Amino acid sequence: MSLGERSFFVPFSTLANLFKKPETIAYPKEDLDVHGVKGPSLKYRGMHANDHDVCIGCGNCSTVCPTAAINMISTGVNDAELTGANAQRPTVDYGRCCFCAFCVDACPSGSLTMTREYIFTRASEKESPLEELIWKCDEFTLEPGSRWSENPGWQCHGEETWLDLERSHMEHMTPEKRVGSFIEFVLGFTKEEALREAARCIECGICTKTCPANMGIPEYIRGIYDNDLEESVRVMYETNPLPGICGRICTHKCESVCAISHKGEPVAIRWLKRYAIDALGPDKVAEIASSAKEMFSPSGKKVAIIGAGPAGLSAAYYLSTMGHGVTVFERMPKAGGTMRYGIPAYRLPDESIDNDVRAMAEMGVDFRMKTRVGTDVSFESLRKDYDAVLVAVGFPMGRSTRIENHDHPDTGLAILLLNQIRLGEEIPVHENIVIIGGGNVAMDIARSMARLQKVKYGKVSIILTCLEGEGEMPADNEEIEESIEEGIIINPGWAPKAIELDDDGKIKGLKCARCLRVFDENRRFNPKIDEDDLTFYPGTQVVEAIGQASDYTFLSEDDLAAMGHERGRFKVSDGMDSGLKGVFIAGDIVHGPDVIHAVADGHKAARSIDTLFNQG
Amino acid sequence: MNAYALLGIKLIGVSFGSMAVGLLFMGLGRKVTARIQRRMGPPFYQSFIDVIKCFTKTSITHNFVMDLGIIMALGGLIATAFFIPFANFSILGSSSVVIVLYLMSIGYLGMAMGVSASGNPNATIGISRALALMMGYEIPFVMVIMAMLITYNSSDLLTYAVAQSNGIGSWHIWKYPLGFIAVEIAFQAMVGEAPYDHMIAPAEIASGPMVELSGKYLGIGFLLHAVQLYVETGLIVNLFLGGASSWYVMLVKMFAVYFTTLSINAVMARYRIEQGIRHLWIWAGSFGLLQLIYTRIWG
Amino acid sequence: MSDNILARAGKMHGDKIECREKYKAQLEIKTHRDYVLNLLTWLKSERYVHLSFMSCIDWIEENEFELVWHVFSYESKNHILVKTRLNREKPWMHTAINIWPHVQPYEQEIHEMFGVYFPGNPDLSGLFLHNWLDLPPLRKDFIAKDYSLALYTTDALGLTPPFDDIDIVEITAEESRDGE
Amino acid sequence: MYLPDGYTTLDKISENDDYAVYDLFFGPNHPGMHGNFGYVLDMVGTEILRVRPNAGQLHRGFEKAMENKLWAQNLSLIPRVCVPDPDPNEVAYCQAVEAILGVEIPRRARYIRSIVLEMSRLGSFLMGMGGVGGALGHYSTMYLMMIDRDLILDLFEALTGGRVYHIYNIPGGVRRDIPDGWTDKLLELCDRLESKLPEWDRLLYENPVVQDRLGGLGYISAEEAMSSGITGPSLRACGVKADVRIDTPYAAYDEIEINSKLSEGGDALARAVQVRLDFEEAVNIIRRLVKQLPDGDYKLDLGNISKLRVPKGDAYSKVEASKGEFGYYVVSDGGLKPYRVSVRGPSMPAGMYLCHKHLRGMKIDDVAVWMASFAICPPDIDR
Repeated sequence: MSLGERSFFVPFSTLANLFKKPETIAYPKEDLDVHGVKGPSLKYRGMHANDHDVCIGCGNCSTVCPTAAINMISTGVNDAELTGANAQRPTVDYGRCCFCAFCVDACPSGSLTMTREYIFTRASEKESPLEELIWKCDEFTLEPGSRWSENPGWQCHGEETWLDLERSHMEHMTPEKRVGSFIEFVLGFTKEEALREAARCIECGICTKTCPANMGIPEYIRGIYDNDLEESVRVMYETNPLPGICGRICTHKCESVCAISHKGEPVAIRWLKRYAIDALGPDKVAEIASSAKEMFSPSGKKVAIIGAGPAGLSAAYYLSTMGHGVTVFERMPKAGGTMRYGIPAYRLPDESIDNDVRAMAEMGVDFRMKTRVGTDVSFESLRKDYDAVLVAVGFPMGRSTRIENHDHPDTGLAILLLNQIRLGEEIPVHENIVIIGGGNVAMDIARSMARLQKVKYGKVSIILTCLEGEGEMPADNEEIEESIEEGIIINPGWAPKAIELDDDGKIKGLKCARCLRVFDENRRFNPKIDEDDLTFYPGTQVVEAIGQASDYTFLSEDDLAAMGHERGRFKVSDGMDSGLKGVFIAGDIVHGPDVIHAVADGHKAARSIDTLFNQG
Repeated sequence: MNAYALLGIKLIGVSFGSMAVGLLFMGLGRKVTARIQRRMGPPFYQSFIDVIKCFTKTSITHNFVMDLGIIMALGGLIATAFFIPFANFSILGSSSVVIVLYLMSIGYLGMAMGVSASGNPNATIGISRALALMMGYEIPFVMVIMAMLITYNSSDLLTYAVAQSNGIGSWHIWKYPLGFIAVEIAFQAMVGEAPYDHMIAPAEIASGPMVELSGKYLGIGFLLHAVQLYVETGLIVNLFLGGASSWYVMLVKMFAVYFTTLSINAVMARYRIEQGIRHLWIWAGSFGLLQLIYTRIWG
Repeated sequence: MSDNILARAGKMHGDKIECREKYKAQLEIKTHRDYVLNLLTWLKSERYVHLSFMSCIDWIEENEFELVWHVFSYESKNHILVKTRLNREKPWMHTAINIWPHVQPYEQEIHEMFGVYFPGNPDLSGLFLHNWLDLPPLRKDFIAKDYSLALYTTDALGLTPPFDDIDIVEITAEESRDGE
Repeated sequence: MYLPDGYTTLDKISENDDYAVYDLFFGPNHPGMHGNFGYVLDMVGTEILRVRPNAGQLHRGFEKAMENKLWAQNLSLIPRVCVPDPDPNEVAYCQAVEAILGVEIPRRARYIRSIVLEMSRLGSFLMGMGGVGGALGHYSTMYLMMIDRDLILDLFEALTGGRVYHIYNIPGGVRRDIPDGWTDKLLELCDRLESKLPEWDRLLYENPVVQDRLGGLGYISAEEAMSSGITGPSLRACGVKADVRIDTPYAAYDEIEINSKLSEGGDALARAVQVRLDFEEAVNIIRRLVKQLPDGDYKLDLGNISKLRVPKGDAYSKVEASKGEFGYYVVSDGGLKPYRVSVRGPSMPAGMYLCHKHLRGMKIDDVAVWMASFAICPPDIDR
């Protein structure tokens, strides 16, 4: 022990403190300013504040709260009508809260914060009896709102969050490599990557609400996370009989509202679905798909479905699980509709469609291929022979801009060209191509043409132009990005005026004018064009990809009118039934081209048909 | 107004006056201790607030003996206060220091009776420590008093005051320096400040006698301490510091004595009880004895 | 591994033990219940003088308890986890208080929290729990939430607590040996 | 009832008319007790005849509660195992989880953890030394040290948002990076704390009354201390050079020089002095850590932490806390929640075992001082 001697007098040196300033403060009169501000530090974890406009009601705060102090309460708004949010907000029970701020660190929208307020008083009668005080403990439960938000403390923005903001890495082919072939270029998740991606999901369920088919997305992601792929696929088949297809080409509205997308990249819901289906293998998937049928006994009713696209297949699957006999009429040689004959193989290889269709065929769905309703079999006879008819013909035809020289032999309609490519037919490919259109079909044809060009000429020279300005293009962002990666030049915001010909009568290029706006105040299609601002895109081939149309020649005028036909589409009730008895409509011809909507429609139609049968 | 009424008024005045002075000292003492510990400390009138608050609370009594003991302690100490000349004011005209010493112990005995009746072992240990410690400090104290008795052949505090009235030079502190040191050490134990705060000793016996005192009893406990401070500081001022000619000088001197005590209290830890008594006997006792021998032989 | 303890342990105890290095300076030795005390004595003689603590794990699916002694040497700086498995039905283990006397409160705690009996330990009285009649609480089949729900809801309704009819089986030393 | 040698049972004594034995409950309501723990003392007069530790009043069941929470959620509960010194708990638990995960955290995170640990140690030592002072009735040291502890807490508040429960470590690193200018404030605080040491020496360690009280109290020999599980400053006070930071380096301690001085004597005074020596060294360690603080990430990306899944396995991780070796033995069955978390607290050997030996024959005066000198912290007994 090296400390000094004992001495009676040394301790008295402390008495000098009498003449020093005290280090404590008289609290209510003055406050600490050790942190550069009066009061607690700027990171203080005090009471909560919540920005209700930013909050999406995902409930993750409640999930991570270690003391179960946070409960979600309903805001009384109709939940289903909200987009990208749940109609619930957190309440904090300050009798339980331990002020750990995990809720703040785990908040995906960043709306929940903590403040520098730490004193909570409540009004109460002075002489309230003890029992009353005990039962008043729920007064400590507060709904954090704008209260105290002017005194911010612990916040969480960016990388400090508990959430995993970046998508798990997934192998893609490089643009150089993939543009040379029609092989699927997204390679899918490995198991580790999928587990990591599945762990990013916070299971808020906003995606389920947004999905047209209301798929149980958190549940099947949970299945993947728990490494229980069978459960995962079973959940998928409850609402979507085409998971293998949707896992590749779904328009994933779910991902655009994903809670994680507020701060980072949304969970790759589509790729996770694809992973689950691919990892489990087609045999197992078909087994799970057909297992649903065992719950129902055959009803003896028969349904005819016109068109083997997503809506038709979806309806066929669910009708078949409900025990009804199903016959599908398809004019093409194989089932799949636009998915098979419109979408290029690099996005959706044939095996995926075959696997999903195979599950249905095994359940006893009768597929009549190369049978065109109207020519091979009449619509009236279907109505007569079957208990119900579902029209799900989709949009197999293209639409033209009808500008000058649109009928030149070197022009083409995207959907028909894609169709031909898929059928393996040779199509003309020029060295310089101009494409009109900004949707996913335009991207598909641009990228398909790019691949053909690459094979034929060794380089890509495609200009894509559309009415919509940058950021308004209807195509998926990733499609646009990948197209640019593959060498396609995209010039949005231009309205095509005319296809100009050179002296030989060959196409010289496309003349365009600046498009100022596409929709008017009423959200109607009403482009406004600045005729003075012109540009010219050179090219010897022009492809139009501005929309699709259907072929209703098998229906009589009376039928069309009765079924609510209007400008190429049908207006139907919630049950998908048309004006004609026993005739139902589903798919693109109701909601426009969208695979997941079509699947949802098919399911709805199946349920209405089942209800119809049960009624009588 | 007859003489009895006047005496009654005086007695009541001294009772409340001594409490007020004691409480004021306690408040100032808390402020001083706080400053030594570099704290703001409570306001100087905090002790008054504490006592008033205590008297508004409901209190728990264990039995009649407890009530009686506590009242007896307060009564004994207030009776002592009557004998302490405050400046040149004295109720009884003469006040023997022997009576003061005798009455002072009634305070502790009453306390002992009261809190022992509560049956809490902590309180019992505390009060038994206080009584044990009394043996430690009374003996040196009495030795010094004996020295004074030898010199003046009188036990009257007023006699001592008259003898010290010729300026600072005539104070007993110079005449009985060893005795003063002995009494200072004993005084530290008398008021129960460190290193002799065995009676309270929170970390050891949970505040000892105070542990069973609630509400009004705790208020009386505060008052006991206040009167005790008044009596003991007043006694030392009268014995050694020349008494006083005016009330404010008296107050200042009394507080100076208390301040010294507080300073030691603030920087010292607490002895074990046997260490404490030994220490008192060895140091205070030997100084007192030396003073007694010196006075007897050369004084 | 400055003192090469695993190799020497292997040489000394042969197939009685199963040892491996888990992490840096953290070793694991598994052995049979009857061999634990031999091993611990040997380890202490090898200057593994510090018994950090003792813990127990309820492997309910395997119907076993696992006891872990944490032993450390101030010389070789190795931390050894000595593990053994007990049958969950009638668990008992020789006490180690003759090797490390301060293991007594740990054994007392494990007895209380898991119901493992330590013949030879003179004090296995309850330490933490008050008037406890239910299963030992750290066992996996004791569900804290159910317990409190059952206890407090019935209590509030003035009913008898649900575990009034549960027979608490005290295992004595003789019984525990019989059970083997 | 387990009795170390030399005991006679209570009944025997009760039969003897010369003694009157009574129980004194030295429990949570007692100002000398540190928290929710108690000793039932069988007393003869003021002398202790026998002691019965009375745990179980914390009512929290940390180990069971941890089995029912997610890996990350447990971090809000873990600092509560030791209130004055919470960070060693967090670090030990996180290290055990990281060991099972098999990940290495970034170097900066390791340094930040070390800084936080040392700050926590300083705060705890101040409370410990102040506690010894308080137990001795020497309240000035206690208050003066509390003031300095508060300054440490201010820095914790600026770093972690919380004063007492920092909840700052997570598996993979720490929750926030060090804010700008914080290290300068920390160095200023180090200077201040160091400048305070002479005052404390004069006030506490050279005080004759303190030396009289502490000298010889609760003596334990080096050999006995080692074999009865005593760790940390209490073991070093017996002259044994044992320190987890040196023996099994964790966080950034393998890159930092630690020159702990040892006091000798093995009694309460030596333990109090050892704490003061360690305090001085901890201030220096913080300076070295700040000087060498590297740039880089402050946490490892482990994905969504609330869905962290730890593979099957077990690991023991220990940390040198201010009171001794704090260890977490974590067992995972590969799930979302720990299968078992077993806490090794530094107080168990002294508080539950040595008390039988030391308190026998001791006067009631010394019980609180003895507890303070061994820095017995009840929550890690009653966990």
